[in-house]
Amino acid sequence: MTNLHAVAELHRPPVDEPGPAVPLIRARGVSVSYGARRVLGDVSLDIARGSVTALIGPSGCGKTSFLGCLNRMVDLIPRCRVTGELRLAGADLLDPTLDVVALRRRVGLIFQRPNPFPFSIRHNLDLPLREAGVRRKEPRAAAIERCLRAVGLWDEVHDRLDHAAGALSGGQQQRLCIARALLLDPEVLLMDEPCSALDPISGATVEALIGSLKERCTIVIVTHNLAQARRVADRCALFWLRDGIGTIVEQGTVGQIFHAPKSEITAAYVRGAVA
Amino acid sequence: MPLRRTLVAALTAACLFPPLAGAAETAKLTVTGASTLAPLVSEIAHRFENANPGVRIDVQTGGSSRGVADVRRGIADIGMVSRVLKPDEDDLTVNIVARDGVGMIVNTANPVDPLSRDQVIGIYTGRITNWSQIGGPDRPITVVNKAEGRSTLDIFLEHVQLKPTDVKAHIVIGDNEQGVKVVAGNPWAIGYVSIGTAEYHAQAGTPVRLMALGPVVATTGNVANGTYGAARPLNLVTAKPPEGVAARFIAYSQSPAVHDLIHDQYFVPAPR
Amino acid sequence: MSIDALRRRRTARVVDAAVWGVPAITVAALAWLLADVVWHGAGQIDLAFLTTAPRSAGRAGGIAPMLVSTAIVVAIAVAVALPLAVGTAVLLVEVLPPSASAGRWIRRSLDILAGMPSIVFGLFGNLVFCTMLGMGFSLLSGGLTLACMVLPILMRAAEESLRGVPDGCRRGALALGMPRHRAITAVILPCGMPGIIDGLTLGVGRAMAETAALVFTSGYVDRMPSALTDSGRTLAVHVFDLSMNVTGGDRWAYATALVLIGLLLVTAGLLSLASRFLQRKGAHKP
Amino acid sequence: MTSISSRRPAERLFVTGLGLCGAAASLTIVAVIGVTTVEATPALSVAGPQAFLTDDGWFPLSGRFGLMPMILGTVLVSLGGLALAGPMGIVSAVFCNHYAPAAVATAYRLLLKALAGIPSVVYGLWGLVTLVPLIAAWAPPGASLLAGILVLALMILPTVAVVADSAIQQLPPALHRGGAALGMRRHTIAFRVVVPAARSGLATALVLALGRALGETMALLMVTGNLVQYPSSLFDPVRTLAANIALEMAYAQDIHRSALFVSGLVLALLVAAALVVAEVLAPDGTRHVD
Repeated sequence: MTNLHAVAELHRPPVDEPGPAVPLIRARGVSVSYGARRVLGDVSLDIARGSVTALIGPSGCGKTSFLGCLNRMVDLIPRCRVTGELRLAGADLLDPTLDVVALRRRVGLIFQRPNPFPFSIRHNLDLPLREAGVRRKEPRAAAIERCLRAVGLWDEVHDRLDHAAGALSGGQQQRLCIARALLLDPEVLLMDEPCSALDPISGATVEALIGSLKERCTIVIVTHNLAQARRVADRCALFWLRDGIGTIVEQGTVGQIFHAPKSEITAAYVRGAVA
Repeated sequence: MPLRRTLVAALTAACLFPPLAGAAETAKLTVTGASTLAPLVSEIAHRFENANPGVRIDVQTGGSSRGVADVRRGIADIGMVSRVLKPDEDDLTVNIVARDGVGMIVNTANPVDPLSRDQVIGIYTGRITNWSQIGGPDRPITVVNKAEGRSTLDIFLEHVQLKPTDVKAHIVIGDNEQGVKVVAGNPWAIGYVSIGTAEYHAQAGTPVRLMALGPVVATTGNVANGTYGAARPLNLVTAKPPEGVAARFIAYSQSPAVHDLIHDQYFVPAPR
Repeated sequence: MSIDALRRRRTARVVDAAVWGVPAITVAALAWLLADVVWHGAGQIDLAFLTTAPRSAGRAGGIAPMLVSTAIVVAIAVAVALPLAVGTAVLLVEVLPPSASAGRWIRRSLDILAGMPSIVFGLFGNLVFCTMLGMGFSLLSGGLTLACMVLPILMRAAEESLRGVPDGCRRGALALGMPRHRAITAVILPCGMPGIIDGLTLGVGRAMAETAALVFTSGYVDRMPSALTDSGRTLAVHVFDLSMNVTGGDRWAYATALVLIGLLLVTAGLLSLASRFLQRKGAHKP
Repeated sequence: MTSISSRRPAERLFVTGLGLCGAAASLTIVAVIGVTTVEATPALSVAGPQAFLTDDGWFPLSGRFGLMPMILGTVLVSLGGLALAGPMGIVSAVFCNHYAPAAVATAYRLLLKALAGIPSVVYGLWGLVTLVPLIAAWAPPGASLLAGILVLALMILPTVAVVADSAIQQLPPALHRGGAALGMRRHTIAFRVVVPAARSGLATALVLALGRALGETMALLMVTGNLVQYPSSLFDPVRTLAANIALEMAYAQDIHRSALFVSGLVLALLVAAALVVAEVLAPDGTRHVD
């Protein structure tokens, strides 16, 4: 375990440790366009270290695009352009010379559909560790056990680690993917509707897991499920389409958003959904 | 990593079979040319190698014209040519090894026998198109011809005094074996092939019957004694008069010591 | 039951019959062809046939040198063509943007290559490898010529296979902070391996069956090769020679062809086991 | 913004390697066409390129170089073979994935792969000894366009089937389940959902098979009769361009030899034309990350 931490530290570029008042993620006027089409405009948002932030709002208003900026997965989309200011612990995330590989090890991403590789469970988890340079077998095995325990999967799969990951149930697959993302001790974990492709019981298991992960990392979760946002999040940001461009209409603590919304849109959205 | 494994395997193979740099061989001959001759020369070469340790003879095919070209360019020591040399090839030294007669074949189900030269000409120029025109059953004739440039075609055309453009064929073939199989599979086909090949197949029970191309009966015996005219020479050619191992090999190929091999290939040893 | 429903049921029955009919026809045709080969060839095959050198132009003795030459030539072809083909496929699918004209031209050029007759490859190989590069008639020349021939098959199969790899795997690997080249070698290529192996089976089959390209490159010499620079006759060339140039060689041609088919079945079986093994390790399609 | 221009040296090296692979692969065709062109030049300059299209008859020793009948013969045999083997191969792939019990599918797949490895001379012998006499008994001379199409179809069937099978296997099973959930019948799912979804892979299968068909030499040489003429029916003999080369190369010299290389060049043009047609008819749905 200590070994792994050491390795993870090695791969973490030194940054100025921000004071408690400085947010871990700071977005100012972030806009995203695909070619000529602007999908996200003028988003400003602060995310504090150790918090769970829920991005809510109807489909197609740029939540996933914003998430993609945080670990630069948007780079994969041809002709995608991001402008504005976006910082992680002070480091400029939009710097074209940024080492995106190092960034993605600091900022993990969980997809809507569980996407384990079509290998064995062990190989799924071994890969990122070996990628991070953990050569010896024992620390890898230890890290795998630790992370599988963290997602509550250890007892279910420890005797069939060499079986195909694809044979797991949807919920187990998603928890495997979370374990896989946790292996490198990311500072931030991005989750893109992690429960929406799962049945309610699996969804509840994953949701419970999010609560326990709070101590390990900062979480940003996109969800359509307002009840879920209320249960897991500390803060919420409501995305909305304005003139065809997604933006944040309101942000605040869960209490503010759900009980004292300032915007009428928020009020209507929250009320409609609550009712 | 399968890719890496493949590479390792390739490298291992390369180590197991290192290039023959300065190995202990005293002479190597390269013989290229006619595929008709290649099996025979290859067998002669094996026997010659056994009698002369240290000599290695590589036989390659590619056709008579390749044999001529390779000898001229110095790529090959000896060329195999399964036809009479052309006037513009008189720069080469020719050594005949064997002869190969050309005879007509029909299916054994075909009662027409014999065929006169005029009838053959009639069939091959499209004047006679049905066996009933020459005393056979009422069946259309399938005319089998050889591809342009083949030496058996040249011999046949020379014998019947036709130009390539005169022939009206139904099927054009390459090698003798193909001719035999076409006629064996089609009772009303007619073709011409090497006599040795046809004799073998007639004996082996293939339903083909050999007919003379001319007045003399088509047998390898008559080719051997020179009475059967429609035959082609099987030659070994060299750019200069042969010397050393090449000369010895050619002499060996023309000696009685290899007559059994020539018979094995259903050719006829050339008269000395 | 309505007429419509009846008609639909009839369509279903017709289509089902057709789907079973096609493999039935294929199997029948193949059985016919194979039976022909077995009927004529099986009698000649024994252990000595596989372990001794040919005599009397192949009408006695065995085919041991041809077995070795075939294995070496095919191994060289695969060793050269497979990395090139997979590399090109990765370039087309994973690196170049789909709209890139370079990718389209590479694909087109390989498609044209796939349509060249093998005899043209033979003459090309003879000129380039044997003469210009000075390799002479050799297993090396033959292997390299075959590599050119099977390149399009391997590349197309690999490309198609990589395109079939689910995007989830691609993004998953990148989101884990794998550099792109590692995502490709550690995740995407293993995902596409079954399809690549299928292409490899086709390519090896094509290579083992090839005649015209090898007559002019690896050559006709029926001696046991002792070096990569030696000329060596492959099984398919031997089959061709026996059936076309050697009077009375038919049965031996069939016997050699039967061994060749057996060899290919074994290779295909082993490759499909390998593919199955890889899939069992994965056994999942997200 | 794509990672092609990564700053990591390992990745740059990797991409450079891939670029070299692509370059080498596409240079192969340049080299093959180059060599063929050089060899074809004497005939092209002596007779003029148009002679190969307009001359009446193919008598290269008499200076007549008409290739048109052979071009037509090649096209007819290849298209005929593809018209048979294409649908049969695709149906075979569907059969393996959606109809056959697992064991049957495994055996059938192995069989198809064995078909791919039978030397073409064996197909040719079989066609010559078995198929051609059957046709000859019905409509002499037997060696014909039809015999060529049948033998060729059998030869390229495995190429279509194996590649199509790979393509269909890679489709997500959700597709099949989705169709089933909609109450679709098996054949509707197979031919209305699965086949269209796999069309990129199926197109690849057909292109590969067409390539094999156009270039096939030995087997066709033995069964098509090799007569240089415009066929007027399926039972007429034809000669293909590839067979032309194999048939005459052994004895060809000088201009004749060079003219045979023109056949090869024309064949390459034919393949290119076929690809253009294929691209126009079915613009391929190349997918990519996103």
